[in-house]
Amino acid sequence: MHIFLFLLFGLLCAGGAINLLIQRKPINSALSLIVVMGSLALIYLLLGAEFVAVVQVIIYAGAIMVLFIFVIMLLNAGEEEHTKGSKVAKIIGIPGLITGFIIGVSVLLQHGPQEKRIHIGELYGSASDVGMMLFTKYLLAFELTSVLVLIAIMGAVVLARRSHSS
Amino acid sequence: MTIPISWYLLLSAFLFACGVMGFLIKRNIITIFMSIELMLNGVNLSFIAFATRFGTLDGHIFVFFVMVVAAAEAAVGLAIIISVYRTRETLNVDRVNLLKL
Amino acid sequence: MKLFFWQPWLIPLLPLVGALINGLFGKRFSKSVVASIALFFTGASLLFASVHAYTLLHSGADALETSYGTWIRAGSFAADFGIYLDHLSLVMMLVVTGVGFVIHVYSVAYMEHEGGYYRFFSFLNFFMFFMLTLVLANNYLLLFVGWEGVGLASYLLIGFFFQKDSAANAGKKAFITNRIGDFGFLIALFLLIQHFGTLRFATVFNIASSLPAETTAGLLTAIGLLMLVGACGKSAQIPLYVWLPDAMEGPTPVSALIHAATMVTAGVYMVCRSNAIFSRAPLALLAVAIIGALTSFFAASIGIVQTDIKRVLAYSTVSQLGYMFMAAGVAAYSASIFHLMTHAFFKALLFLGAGSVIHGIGGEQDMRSMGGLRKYMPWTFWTMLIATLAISGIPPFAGFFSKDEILWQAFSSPHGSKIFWAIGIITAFMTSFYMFRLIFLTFTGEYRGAQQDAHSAHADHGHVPHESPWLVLAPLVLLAVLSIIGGWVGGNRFEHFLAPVIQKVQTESPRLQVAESAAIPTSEHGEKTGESKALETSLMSISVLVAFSGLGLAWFFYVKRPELPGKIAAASGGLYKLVLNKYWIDEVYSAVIIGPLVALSRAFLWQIVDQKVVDGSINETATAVRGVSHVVRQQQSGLIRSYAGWIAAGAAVIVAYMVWMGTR
Amino acid sequence: MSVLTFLIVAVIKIAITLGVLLTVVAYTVWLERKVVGHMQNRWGPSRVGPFGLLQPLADGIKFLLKEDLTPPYVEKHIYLIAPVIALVMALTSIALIPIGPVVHLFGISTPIQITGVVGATGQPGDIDAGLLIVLGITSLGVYGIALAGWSSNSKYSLLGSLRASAQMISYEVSLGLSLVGVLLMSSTLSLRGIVDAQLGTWFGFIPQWFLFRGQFIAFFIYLMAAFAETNRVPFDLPEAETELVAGYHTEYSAMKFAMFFMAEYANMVTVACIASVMFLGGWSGPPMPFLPAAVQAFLPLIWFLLRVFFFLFLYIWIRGTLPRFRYDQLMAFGWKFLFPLALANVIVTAFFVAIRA
Repeated sequence: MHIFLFLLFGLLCAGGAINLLIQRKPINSALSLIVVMGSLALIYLLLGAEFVAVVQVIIYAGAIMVLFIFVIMLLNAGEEEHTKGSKVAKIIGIPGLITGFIIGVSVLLQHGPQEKRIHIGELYGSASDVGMMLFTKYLLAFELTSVLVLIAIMGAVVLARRSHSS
Repeated sequence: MTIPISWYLLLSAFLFACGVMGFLIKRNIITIFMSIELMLNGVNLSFIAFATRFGTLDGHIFVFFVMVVAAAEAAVGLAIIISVYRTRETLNVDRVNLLKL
Repeated sequence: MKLFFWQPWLIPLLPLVGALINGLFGKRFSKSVVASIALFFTGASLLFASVHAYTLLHSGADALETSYGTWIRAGSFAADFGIYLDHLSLVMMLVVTGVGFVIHVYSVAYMEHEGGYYRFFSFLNFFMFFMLTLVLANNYLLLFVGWEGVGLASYLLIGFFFQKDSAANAGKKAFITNRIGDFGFLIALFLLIQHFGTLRFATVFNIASSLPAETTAGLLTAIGLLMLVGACGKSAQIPLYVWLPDAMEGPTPVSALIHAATMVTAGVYMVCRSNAIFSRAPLALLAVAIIGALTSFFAASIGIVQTDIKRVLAYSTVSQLGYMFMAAGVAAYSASIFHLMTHAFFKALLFLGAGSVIHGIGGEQDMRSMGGLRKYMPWTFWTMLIATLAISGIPPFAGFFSKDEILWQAFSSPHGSKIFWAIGIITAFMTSFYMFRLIFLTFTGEYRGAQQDAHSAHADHGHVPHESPWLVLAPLVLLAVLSIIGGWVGGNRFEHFLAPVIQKVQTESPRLQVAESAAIPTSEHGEKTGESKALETSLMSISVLVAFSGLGLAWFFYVKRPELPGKIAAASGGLYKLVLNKYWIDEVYSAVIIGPLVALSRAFLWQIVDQKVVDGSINETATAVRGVSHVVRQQQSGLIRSYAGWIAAGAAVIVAYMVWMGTR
Repeated sequence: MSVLTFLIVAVIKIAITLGVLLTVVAYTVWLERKVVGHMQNRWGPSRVGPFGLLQPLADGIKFLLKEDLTPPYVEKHIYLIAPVIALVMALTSIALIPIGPVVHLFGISTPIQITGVVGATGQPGDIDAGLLIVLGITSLGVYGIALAGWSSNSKYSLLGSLRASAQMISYEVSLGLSLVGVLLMSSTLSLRGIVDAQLGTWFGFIPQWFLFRGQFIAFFIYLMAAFAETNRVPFDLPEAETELVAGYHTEYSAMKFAMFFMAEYANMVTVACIASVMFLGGWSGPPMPFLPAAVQAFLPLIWFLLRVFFFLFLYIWIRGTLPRFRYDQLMAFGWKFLFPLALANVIVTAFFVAIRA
């Protein structure tokens, strides 16, 4: 059951990621990303991270991606045009990426953690547990993050505002 | 039937690689931005997987922070994209190479 | 007297403050404010100098040394900011501040109509600062600072009328010639540091006098000779005297202050200050004496035929400086300093008087265009006459005493020789002759400037010679008084006064044995024996006689038979031409040193070293940078995807490296 | 309970819930037309069946039989998938709502809740983060509207969906925050747990609903935000017919339009359910021992439906009463009034909870 669910959502996830790359229209890419995020939420559930899974849906799928789609709609982003652009990305970047990926995967397959087996339904990381940790051990980081978000809000407002002079 | 953690990590690596690839091959600035989110998600998955592997919740906390940062980044980034589009009238990163508005 | 402002460092610092105020803000001040500031700080400096002189004399101490902390510390070597006040620096200090103040007063009126009034006073104060630093320094390094500083001030002031090419060139010439001397001086300082480990006067002299002469003679001789090179540069001795006559391009007060009274005597001061070294290096001492004697003779001979009033005085200065060197060279340091002092009075007076003359007749400097000025400017005439009498060595004026002392010492000193005495007497004769030639040409007879003015463009301005304002005359009168009474302290008393400064050489080092010196029984200080007294008196009468004969000859040539000099000049032909053209020294230098140097510089330094090596390397560097930039610039394409590509590749490299490190 | 029975029970529950829900949706439409009609001094539907009761059926048949138009210039895949997303998300969220306590039928005990199970102790269990999941699913509902507007390739649709997206994102913040007070007081995210926290009465007749325990401001905020979330009057800007024809579903017709229609009303029902659970004590009600046992078993269901009906009536009532907001007023109201108010409510509630604890 577990392997079935993992394969189902994992393949959905991978398919979504690949589709994101293949699609020419940003809106399709965005939808693929939503699929990736949704299936990731379910994979989190498989891993027992209940609260994170829900938050993944609410924040990523429900807020961030809506924002993306909103912007795509606002700017009426049509089909991607093909420009020559950078040779570096093709000549160096893609081989480098593939090399790095292959190295990483081979290392993971050889030395990755194999021993720990998890079982479906073993839920931990409930809201209260995560909350306790967040407000004790990581309190400073949490407060700093709140400052970051505040600055981001102000930044976004300033950036997106039309200047009155023009 | 259970599966080892390294499978999750492989998926995470794959998502991350897809994100990087998207950054390399996509022209639309919004799509590139989405590739970044994809990378972040890949990393999040590895966090959760390791949290499960070690039986601690710290990984979950990190995922929270990543999400918050991603949200902040999305807000600012999309605002930048909007203002770039206003001045340049394009979303193609290859045409936005002056490194200024 | 422990008050803060009684510290001796205020003496040099006060003029610096004045210089800074005038230099930085003077442009906005009116001329009277500028002059007041300059006068105030110079006067204050004079006041402090007097107070400190008084303090020192009444304390009974030989010297007061005050250190104000370390200036430079490098390994075991250390140099202090320190003031060394003994009788020698006291004399110098008083001469510098006194004459300096007087000349400041003079300049107030004299420079009235020149541009850059504030600049002039700022530079002048600046000079005072460095000169006092030089004089009051307690170590050679600080002395060197003052040494270079006065050189700088001199350069600035010679080139004061920098829009005139000749002035700017004269400034450069002075500066560069001085560099040659400084080069020697610096090497002397290096030798001192290397062998003595310090530059502090007291320590150096103690070490020098405590070491056995045999072991150090060579070293001290080398140091002495190198110092002599420096002194030659600064004090315009052969072969480096060429800059001083050209330095007359500067304003006349500058010539009076810097190029007659104070700065050029720095070399003399330095040699006298280093008497502990020179006295143990007879060869160096002999070199000093020979150079001094030669210089005095040559310069005097050139002075005879010069027609420019300031150039005559300039060569006279060179000649008198040679006198001082000769005195120092025969180990008669006190006589040297004595002459330095009196010379400061009458030579400053002569220059100021010449300035007054030039001022009075509207900028003319050629004596052939003067004449008969006595009735137009009587004050100037009388004061200049006093100075001329003083320089000619006619009693009872100041110059007589000092010059006589030098001649006597040249004759009688164990380091002396009759040859020096003979040269001295001939020079004295020539001095008397050309000085009275100057007086007669300038002040007697008929005014010859008018007819020249008649066909010049600005004749209508009516350059009728007129007396200078009282602010110009007052310094003349003051200096005239000093020129009269300045020598009355007498050579012996002066020698006593300076005795603590002059170290006695006890060793019977192998000195240059002059046969006659043994025959003359002298005691180096104290009462002269009756026999030597008689000898001295007879020598004295000879020199007076010589002075008067020079006077008489000048009168004969230029008053009685004014047509005669031209005939003699025509008759002597080549010799006259040689002397008139200053022995072609400038031309010789130009051909022997400057010409090859320029050629070498042009051919090698410029066309190869500068153009090929320096410029080439710079250009090649630029080309290389541009080439590299051209490559690197491609990276900053602004294409985000290129950046991402590099990042991805770099990340792959790092991952590979870490995996490799992990598996190793 | 075996897996097979679990599955059978789940399927039965899903079927019943779906049926009931769709019926409720259909008759809400009827109710709305009727009530608004009476408010506007006319009859409303009255021809089809008694009191027009068969009108929804007729409407349904009409939707099914109409020609299913697909305009040629639309983004076809997205155009087709958008109403599906909208309806699926609207229907899914109802699965987590606990409608009643445990029932015992045919020897099987099961809570009246699709995602609920009876644990080993016999106590009904619930998903721990139930409320969050509901919020997450409803937040996904916005995609249906946004994509519909985008894919229609029409300016009315685009503007409508832009408005809808912005509005829903904005009000979702206030909606979530208004619930935090309740969560603080009940200290659980489980919906069943929240209902359990509201059982009991003061003085025997005042129920201990969170509405009466200081959360009335939160309730007000929730109500406002819920109206905006479901695009109802006075916040129905996305489909303001005078400006945008029909907003995001201008280009939809027949069954695809019906799906949006149903999604909207299903969302209304879901929101009403959540309000009942969060503020009005869910299915709790006064005990009625005089009724037969069979009826008593369904009493909680009735109480719950009464509350939902109350909310639905409130929707209709307000629709018949209030005019539409202007768009900038809507945004200003959401961000400058509701959001700070909700924040203040959270802070004050947290303060009191901390004092009590």
